[in-house]
Amino acid sequence: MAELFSLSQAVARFVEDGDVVAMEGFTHLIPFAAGHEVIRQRRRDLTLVRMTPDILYDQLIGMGAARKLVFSWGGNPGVGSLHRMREAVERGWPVPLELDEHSHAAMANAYEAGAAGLPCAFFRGYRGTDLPRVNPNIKFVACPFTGEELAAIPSIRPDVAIIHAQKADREGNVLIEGIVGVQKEAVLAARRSIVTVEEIVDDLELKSPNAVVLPSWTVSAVVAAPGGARPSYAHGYYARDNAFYFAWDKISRDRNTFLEWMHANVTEARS
Amino acid sequence: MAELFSLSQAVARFVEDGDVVAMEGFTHLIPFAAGHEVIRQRRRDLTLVRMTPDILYDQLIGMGAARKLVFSWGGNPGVGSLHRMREAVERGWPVPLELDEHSHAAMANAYEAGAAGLPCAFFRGYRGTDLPRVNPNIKFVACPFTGEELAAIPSIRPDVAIIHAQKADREGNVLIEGIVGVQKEAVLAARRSIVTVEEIVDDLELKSPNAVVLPSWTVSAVVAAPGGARPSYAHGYYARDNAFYFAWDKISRDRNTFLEWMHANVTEARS
Amino acid sequence: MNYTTAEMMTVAAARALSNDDICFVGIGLPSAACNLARLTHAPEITLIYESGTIRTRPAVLPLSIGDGELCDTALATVSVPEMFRYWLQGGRITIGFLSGAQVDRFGNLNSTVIGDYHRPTVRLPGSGGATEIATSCGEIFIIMRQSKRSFVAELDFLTSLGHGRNGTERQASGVKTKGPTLLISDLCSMSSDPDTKEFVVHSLHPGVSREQVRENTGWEIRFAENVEETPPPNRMELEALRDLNARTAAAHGVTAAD
Amino acid sequence: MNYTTAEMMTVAAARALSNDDICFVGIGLPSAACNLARLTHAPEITLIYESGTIRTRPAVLPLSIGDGELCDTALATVSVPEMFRYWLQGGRITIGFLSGAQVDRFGNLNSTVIGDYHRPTVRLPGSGGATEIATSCGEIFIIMRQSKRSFVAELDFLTSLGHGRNGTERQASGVKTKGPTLLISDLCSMSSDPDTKEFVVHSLHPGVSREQVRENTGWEIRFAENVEETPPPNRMELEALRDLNARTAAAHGVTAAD
Repeated sequence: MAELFSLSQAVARFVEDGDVVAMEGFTHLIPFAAGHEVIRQRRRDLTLVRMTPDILYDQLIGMGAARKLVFSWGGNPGVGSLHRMREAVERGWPVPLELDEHSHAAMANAYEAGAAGLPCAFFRGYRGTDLPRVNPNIKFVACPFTGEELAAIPSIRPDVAIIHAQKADREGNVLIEGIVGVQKEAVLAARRSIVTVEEIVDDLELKSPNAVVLPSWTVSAVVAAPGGARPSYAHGYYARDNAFYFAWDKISRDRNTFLEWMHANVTEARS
Repeated sequence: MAELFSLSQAVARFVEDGDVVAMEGFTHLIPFAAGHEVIRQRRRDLTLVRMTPDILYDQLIGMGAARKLVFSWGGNPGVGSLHRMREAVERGWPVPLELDEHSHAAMANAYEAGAAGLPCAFFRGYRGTDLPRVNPNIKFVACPFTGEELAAIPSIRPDVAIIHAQKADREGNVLIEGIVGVQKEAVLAARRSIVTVEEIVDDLELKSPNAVVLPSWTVSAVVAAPGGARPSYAHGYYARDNAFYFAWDKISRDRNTFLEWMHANVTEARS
Repeated sequence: MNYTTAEMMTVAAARALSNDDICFVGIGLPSAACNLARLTHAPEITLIYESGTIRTRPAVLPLSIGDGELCDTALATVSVPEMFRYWLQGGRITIGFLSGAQVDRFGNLNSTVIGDYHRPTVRLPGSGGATEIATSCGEIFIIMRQSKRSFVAELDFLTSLGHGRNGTERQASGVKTKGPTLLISDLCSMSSDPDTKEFVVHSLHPGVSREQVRENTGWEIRFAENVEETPPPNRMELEALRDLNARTAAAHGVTAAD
Repeated sequence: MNYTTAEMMTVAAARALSNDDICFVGIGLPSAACNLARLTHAPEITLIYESGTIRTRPAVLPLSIGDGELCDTALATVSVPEMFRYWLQGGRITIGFLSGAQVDRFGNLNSTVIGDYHRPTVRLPGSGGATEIATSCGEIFIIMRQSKRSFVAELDFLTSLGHGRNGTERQASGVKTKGPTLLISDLCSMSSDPDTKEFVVHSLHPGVSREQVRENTGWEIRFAENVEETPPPNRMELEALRDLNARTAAAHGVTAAD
């Protein structure tokens, strides 16, 4: 059963040094508030998993929280590179970053397989490309009926999944709406999970019997964190702060500018 | 792009003798009207696929339309046996019925794999049971990372899928709501598809961005067939006629009573 | 209050469930027991039906696994592939509640055929969800009417794995979940012996003799060292069950099968 | 009307699309071309973004693949695993529209690294959806700015399979879809030779010489027997594109990258 926590309590209790952590969100509902709390609590040696690492992961990597990144597309969408991620990969600053790199199809299938309790995911992919040459986690298996070679990769089973959603009720049942990405799968695939929400309500007032819902007992901690996805957006609540995504390019180019910004806006800011 | 058809036109055009046909519906939204039209047009040698064959398939089998049944649970839910199916299996009347029998997990995964364009489905199943001994379509494959043995069965790729849904718009986009079963997967897995609907509307008026929708180009024919799921039910339109399910037990026990009922209520009835 | 053996069976099964359980519920006897638990001592129990309905709270018992009532009263309804992949196989269910046409001493179940598979004497409905419910849920409770025809020494067909035909196959084949731990009939309650995995009678329903149990069991049934008497249904339990059955009969327009 | 080479490129790409197409759309140049087609001659085209948005009709170009505008104007939005399983891998897309940092003569693309994979000179974003878009869509259109740095003889890394490093690997490895058939740059349009699978220039954009194309291509580029001149953007096309870009810039609170 999900319990209600403050953000600092939830991170203190459910995120440990060395954990495999998936903070998911596909442009939409990126859990910035929770990720910043992970930075404030100075977690180290994390393996960060995410299909589309963007600014939040750039911040975590630049602050030295991660030793490994599992991903399929890393960039500041529509703007350019992630300078902190590139510096960690290209120059090992502030700590070297190991990469476990996939395609979107592979990671989406690996989350799905994780949620489905399977040890690996099978899909039609990677044919004729170079990633299988550099990533030993990509194998091929023959269909026992047709002989067709299918790609296989280990399922994603994070120690902890962290997502942001629109709302939860007081029992801890969570509604996710709009571009739902792989957030439901990330939570179901993980051993522990933290869900920050825009608001906690008496009744989810679901408009469809087929709404995307995480029932209370699949979530470890529910945290009220209004605005917790900013500068990303929350469908029905607020829009994406595109100007900030452009601004990040300048902030993050230089180590010192980056550290100053993080100091002023994250580590010394109240959660 | 889905075209609008009358029921008789749709069946005439998209259902052929010898086809593999999946008429799906999980208690809810069973496509009785379309199935009855298949009987009226005297299709033969069909391979009928359905997780939960119930009265509609009992009628098709009793009328001699099928030579094979792919299924995972065959019965009149809450009432008892399917007498026509049993007589076809046990005594070959009116024609012998071959069985390709699975578990629900297997068929649900096989539909999912069919929709996903895969040649087979992988899942954790069938361990220690007798079905793999009598069904050569069940094999086991080792996970290339952990060595765990997973079950594999061929994906379901019907020649034609037939389902009933709540509504379609004039472009042929379809909304399914409530207990959605494997209907979306059946349509996406099939080469051709017929969707009967309670009503055709100007605007689907979706209440959720994540509603279960079949876009127009995934459907071959859309047919207005109000009440087309009776005696099954349509969420938001009408309730299940449970009394008829009980009545069917008596109607179907005896060959002649069955044939008379079919004559009076299906073959001589207007579509 | 007087009560029937069927009522005793359902009440005994309901008592085995708690607020913390996440139950995968089959139609018929399991559904009655699970909802009775919800309507009495376990109002927060989570019930899941394979039609995709999660945390459902039906006011009447469903006739079929996909009745509208299940969807109308559910927290959420998912597709059937999702139900079997994320929810059942995903290991999110604590208790699977099964029944069948035949059970053996190791809790293996048959719901496929009586007689030879290819030339059956009786063609039963088949597995439905049972095959993977039996291996994916944390543990399995079985509820069945007891007779020599249904409690058999040797299954005609093994649809759902209990502890295997010799009691050791489940563990040997690498299945990690507990399997059948409890079997409740209209005569008694049995639990699985931790060593042999054989079902052992630990409680006789009021008025039932050991002899009666033996006569209705197809194998040499064992009894626990201390066999208790099942407490009879109390007034609250019986009233809740009868109200549920009455509402169900009225809703379905017929007399319920039980 | 005057126009830029970037505008010519986007207009030429848009023209290649029709009402019947089901397009899997990448961010940036592909997104501009696909939406321009929708706003001009192909109003019924179906656009799908990997964020799960199906048949979307954005009024402004998304900055990221999961912008709210895509969901708000879509027929439906599905989860990302469903998008990649049922929609892309399921074979329901007629055209995948890709770009990359490097392309070779056989339409193979690199969006992973410049230099050695383990010690890259430039770490690019990576595959995203591209790897499986390249093999699962009916055919692939590529849109890229042309230069010797981007149109290379040998890719540093093969992220997305075109016709393979020798033009035959695609078919040899059993991939059934067509692969790259069209490449549109700011200088010209190329199509895949049916035999050799090599990209051949079939149309030069107005004012562009063969020499210019050669100077901006890292391999010995071939020209079709009859090379046409691409019709310049007409007024309707340019106005639609400029309106779209203006709306986009206003919505994002910044000047668009192009």
